[in-house]
Amino acid sequence: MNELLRNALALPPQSSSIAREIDTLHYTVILTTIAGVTIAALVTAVFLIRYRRRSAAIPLTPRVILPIWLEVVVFGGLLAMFCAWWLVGFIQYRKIQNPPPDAMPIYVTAKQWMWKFAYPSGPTSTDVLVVPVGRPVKLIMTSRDVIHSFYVPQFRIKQDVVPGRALTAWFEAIEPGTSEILCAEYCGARHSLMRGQVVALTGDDYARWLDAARAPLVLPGAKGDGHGLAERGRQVAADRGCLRCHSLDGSAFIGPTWAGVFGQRRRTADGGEVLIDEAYLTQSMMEPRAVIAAGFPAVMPSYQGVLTPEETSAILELIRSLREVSPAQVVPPPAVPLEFREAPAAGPGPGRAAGVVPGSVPGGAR
Amino acid sequence: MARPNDELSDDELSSDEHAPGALGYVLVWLALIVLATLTLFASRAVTGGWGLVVALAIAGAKALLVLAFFMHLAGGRPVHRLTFAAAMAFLVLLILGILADVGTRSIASSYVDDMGGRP
Amino acid sequence: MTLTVVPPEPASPEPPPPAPAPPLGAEPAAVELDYLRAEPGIRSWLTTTDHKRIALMFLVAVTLALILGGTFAMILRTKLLTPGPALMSPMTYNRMFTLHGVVMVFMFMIPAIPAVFGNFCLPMMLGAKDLAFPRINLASFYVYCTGAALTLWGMVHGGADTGWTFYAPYSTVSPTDVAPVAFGVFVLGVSSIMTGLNFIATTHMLRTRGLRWHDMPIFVWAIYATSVIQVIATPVLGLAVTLVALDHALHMGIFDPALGGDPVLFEHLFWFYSHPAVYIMILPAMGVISEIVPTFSKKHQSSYRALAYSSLGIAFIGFLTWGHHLFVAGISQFDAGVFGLLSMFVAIFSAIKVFTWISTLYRGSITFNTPMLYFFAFVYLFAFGGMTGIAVATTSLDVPWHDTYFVVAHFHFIMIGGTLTAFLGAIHYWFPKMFGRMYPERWGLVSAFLVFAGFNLTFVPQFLLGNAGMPRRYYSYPVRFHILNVASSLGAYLLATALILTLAYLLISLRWGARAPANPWGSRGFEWRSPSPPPVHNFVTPLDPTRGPYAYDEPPPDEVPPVST
Amino acid sequence: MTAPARVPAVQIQYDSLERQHVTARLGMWVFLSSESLLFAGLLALYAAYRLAYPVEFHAASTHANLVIGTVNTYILLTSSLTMALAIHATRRGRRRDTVLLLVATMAMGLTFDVLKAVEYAEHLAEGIAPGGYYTYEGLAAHGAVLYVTLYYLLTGLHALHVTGGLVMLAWLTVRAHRGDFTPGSHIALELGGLYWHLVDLVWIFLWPLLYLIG
Ligand code: HEA
Ligand code: HEA
Ligand code: HEC
Ligand code: CUA
Ligand SMILES: [Cu+2]
Repeated sequence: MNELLRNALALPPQSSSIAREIDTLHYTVILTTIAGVTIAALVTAVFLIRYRRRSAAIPLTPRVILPIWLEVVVFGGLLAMFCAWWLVGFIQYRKIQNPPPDAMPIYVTAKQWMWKFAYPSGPTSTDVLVVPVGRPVKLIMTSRDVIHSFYVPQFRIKQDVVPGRALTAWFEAIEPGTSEILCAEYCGARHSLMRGQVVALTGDDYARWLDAARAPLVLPGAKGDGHGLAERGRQVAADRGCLRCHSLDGSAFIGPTWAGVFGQRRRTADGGEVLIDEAYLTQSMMEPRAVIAAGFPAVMPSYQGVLTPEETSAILELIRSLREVSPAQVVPPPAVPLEFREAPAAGPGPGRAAGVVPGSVPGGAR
Repeated sequence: MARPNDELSDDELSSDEHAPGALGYVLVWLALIVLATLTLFASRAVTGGWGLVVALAIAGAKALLVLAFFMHLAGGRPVHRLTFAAAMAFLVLLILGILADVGTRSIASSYVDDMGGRP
Repeated sequence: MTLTVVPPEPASPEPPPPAPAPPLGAEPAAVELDYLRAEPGIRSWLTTTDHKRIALMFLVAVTLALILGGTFAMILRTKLLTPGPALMSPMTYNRMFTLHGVVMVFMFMIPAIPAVFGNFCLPMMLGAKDLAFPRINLASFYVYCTGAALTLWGMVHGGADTGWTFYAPYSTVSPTDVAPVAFGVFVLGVSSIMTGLNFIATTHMLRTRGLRWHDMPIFVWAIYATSVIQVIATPVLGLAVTLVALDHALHMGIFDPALGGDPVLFEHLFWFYSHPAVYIMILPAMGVISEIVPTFSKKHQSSYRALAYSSLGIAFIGFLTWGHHLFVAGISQFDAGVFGLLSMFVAIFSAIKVFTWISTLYRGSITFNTPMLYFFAFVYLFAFGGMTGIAVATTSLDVPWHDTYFVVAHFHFIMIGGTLTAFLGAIHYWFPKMFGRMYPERWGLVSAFLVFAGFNLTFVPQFLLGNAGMPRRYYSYPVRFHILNVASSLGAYLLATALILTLAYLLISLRWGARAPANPWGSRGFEWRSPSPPPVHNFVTPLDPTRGPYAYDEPPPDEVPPVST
Repeated sequence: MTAPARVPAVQIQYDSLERQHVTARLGMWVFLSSESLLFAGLLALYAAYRLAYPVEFHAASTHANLVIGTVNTYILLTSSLTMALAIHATRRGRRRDTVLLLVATMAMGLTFDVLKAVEYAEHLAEGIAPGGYYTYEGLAAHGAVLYVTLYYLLTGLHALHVTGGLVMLAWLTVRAHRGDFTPGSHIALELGGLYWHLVDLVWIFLWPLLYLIG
């Protein structure tokens, strides 16, 4: 029954743990709609035929007043049905919106027109999200420019990705295989090409993939814009005098080092803690006084209006690229952000390579 | 709903609405000035969340005075009161609808909290 | 193509009156010329304050807007025949759907029924000689033209690509020229407010002696409720688009996250207007249907009060549901729950209307003219479109559906299946009154059927596309969506053909149609108690409202010439 | 509005001049309702951002010029009085008083605008400018700049209304001087008064919201 209806309604496969129940509600609502509307249309048709004028003259027609109890029953009943749908829907919605506590976090950064994923254990990837089957995954998403929307039809999830906010979505893939990621909020010229893939792997494969991903980062780096941008960031940092106070090698000068800080938590002077991410770093550049790192003087000038957006992002990329550098190591050249690129295979969009994952066969081959 | 037009009394049709008269206007004005001054002091005396409540309450009182007497809502046709009240109701609704959202989630910059849990 | 002009079935067999003579049904005392011929010359038209003439000018304007928006739609559909790049660049496509949305919503749909048929009929239905503020009425037409011109200029001058929703922050950084289009929308909004204001004042103050609120035709209630929304909600839209334009031009940054702003607040402001705005589009259409049904079934409305008050109910509750466009936009779950629940309530009022029309047919004496076929299409398409609205208002279901073709299909079902259908119904229904000519009934029925068929072929596949996961505003799409897209495009061509056919025979019958009697449908409606076309001041003898507009259980009032023997 | 000519004529659709005037008044109220919703959007933004940034809003509001703000409040309140009295004078048939009171109202409106301009100039000189133009160093931009932008938008929109009101008052003054308004028929003056009071009404709320954040 489920399969029949799913195919009749052209719904994609149910690849996440919540898909099935959402579809069940979907069937209920749509079938009721079709039935209700068909009945309404049929009744109309029957009346149109049954009460058509048979004489040339216009007869007087009776004034029919509907009994009030009938109206109350019909509309009360309808309202009750709608409210029941709302109730079920809202319970499901809460479920879709609130990730289970043990979900594995993955960080998603959307920008025109690509998806970047960062894993807790270090690796990053573009447009290809690799997840383990049977384990809830929580996506913590933000955007670098405009609003995008993370949509995986097979998982029945969608969440707008809003700049300046970290919104979450979660899912649990129930079988190995790939599913398409689509951007569902209009975001500019290449909105329709902002697609990607989720690759769900079984536990073993996932572990193997992780190992491979964590291994020394020696992938054909020339493509990623991270490298060039990070280089540029180094230039900017020197030109703008950042390096007078900040180091790239882990040593503390006047200000904190930039090495190995990205993704860490920073203790603040007022006793709190913040996560060092793009937004915090940007804020530190534009309004250094908003949050003061513990143990450092509040001396850094604001670079609002001084750094161009392009320079700002170059520095961000530089600091990101230094995430792997442990504060003890001294490393030029900077680590290249990991990007898995192999045979472009069935690319999700022209011009951009789809990732294929080392150590596994994506596409539900098992 | 307003009453059907044919029930409009001659009184309502006369262009002279029930106006307070010159002395009345001056008294209303005095009250407005007093209230304005009161706001000024209240803003010093009452701070925190209540400050806003007091300020808005006084502003509301002043607005009512202006509406009722300067703008003749007090003696005018009920439909005028209804019209403006409806507008105010929707104004409040807009604000409430947005606050119901913003007040129960985090807005732009406070999002760092949400990012918790990252290793 | 040979066009046979068929006299309407229930039309009176009397010979049409000679050309310039006083129109049929006029008392001998009336030597007044009808409003079309009263003062000839372009100038007298352009400076007229006669609500009927202004209505006609609006009719021309919105028809042009419909053709323009329809042309964009055809271009969109032609592009979508191919999954990959074709025909135009992505940016051109993006501008195209934006302008399609903007033109259709702000230049066609919102003024369509109120400014044309509301303008024409409201004073007549109240027994008034004109609207309360005729000059504001004329001004609203010129403001409309200014806004339209601005929008069109912005279109030529680069064209916005933000979608009709202008979401920040994209709209504030878009490489295209957003400001003129946004400002054009603002000006169009001013026109809409002026129209609404006029209708409210007219309804309150210019009902003819003895016409009480509960004797007014349902259409007036619908227009009145619409006007309330127009007056209350439109300023908020004006403000929201102005902020976007300011931001685009001057970087005001009120929604800019870099400055601490929150883009979702723009969405709140936009939908505070635009959700009620969808009721600006549908309420007048419901009003039209509420006139057509009793006329052609010769029966009193089953429940006058239910129809009248449900319009107000939709207008008011409609203000409380805007958040249902934001379920996945990042609003709080609390807000989503509240707005989701309230959306369910607004549906009840629509359901009340649908069931009331259907039950009005019961034991009627029905003739099946073109407007009736449109009514049938309306019931089916609106109910389906509305129920899919309920489906997307069900919070969890909207998560996969949001911003997919399912939503596109939902609103085209209501806006074309509902409003455009009612607009076409209205134009056929009031054509004799407005122009004093009959349209060809047979052609009317055929093209109404084609519209219905073409429409279903266009938009039913889009529901399936949405289910399958095709997002909207997609220039290129994965190949697995190909077949359904081709079906939809073919349907669109059929729909366009049917509409062009409609336009063609209507234009032809303007000149060559049979002369229309005062009341070809045998309606009891007030506007039919005056000659066709009406004299400048609407009625030859003052309207006597004692016999109501739906009193089909009583013998007809005397003014109406006897119809069909 | 349906501006009556010198000799007020009843338009064709009305049965009496009285009804025409009552209708005009209703129309004006509908217009004022619509107008106040224009401010609603900005007020809603204000509410949302103030809820999100209470501290920043407080800090930023201390930079507003309370003296000018307060003086302007008294000025507008008083101009409302003179406007009301001007209509009262017309009702009593005192044409000269009407003109004088209208001129006084205009003078106060003008003073309001001038003071506002002074205030703007002061802020701009300091770098307290809206949005991306904000360069003031004494106050971290984040959050505070939203207050500043809203300050400009709200007071700017209001000042536009004051200015529009002034144009309208000038026209009314000319007509009053010409003697267009009689005790029994002065609808244009009345509507103008309503509009002017609305401008006052808006300021009554803007003042505590922008200048007096406790
Ligand atoms: C005229 C226009 C119009 C109308 C009247 C409606 C009416 C409704 N709309 Fe629609 N809507 C739009 C135009 C309209 N809409 C547009 C343009 C968009 C997209 C905007 C964009 O993003 O670009 C949209 C989007 C939209 C969304 C957002 C989807 C998304 O983006 O994710 C939602 C969500 O709740 C929604 C809900 C509703 C509801 C609940 C109604 C209700 O009012 C419907 C009520 C009617 C009925 C319920 C039918 C009557 C019922 C019956 C006859 C009973 C049938 C019988 C049985 C079942 C027994 N609409
Ligand atoms: C009133 C509203 C309205 C109307 C009538 C239409 C009509 C049509 N629309 Fe549109 N549409 C919208 C409102 C409307 N649309 C909106 C708001 C959007 C969202 C935009 C956005 O994303 O921002 C949209 C988006 C939209 C899309 C999605 C684009 C995308 O997301 O990529 C598509 C795709 O198929 C589409 C198709 C059509 C088609 C085929 C028609 C056809 O029905 C058109 C047929 C009409 C004609 C061909 C004109 C012929 C007319 C005459 C000859 C005149 C007859 C006149 C008389 C008889 C008086 N529309
Ligand atoms: C005068 C010294 C000085 C200069 C020059 C300087 N900074 Fe800083 N910076 C500091 C100090 C001190 C801190 C820590 C206190 C704080 O958080 O404000 C800091 C903190 C930061 C942080 C937050 C880092 C963290 O880990 O918390 C960033 C990012 C940053 N600076 C970027 C820059 C950039 C980019 C430039 C140049 C364009 C720059 N700084 C120039 C002194 C300086
Ligand atoms: Cu990103 Cu659309
Ligand atoms: Cu809606």
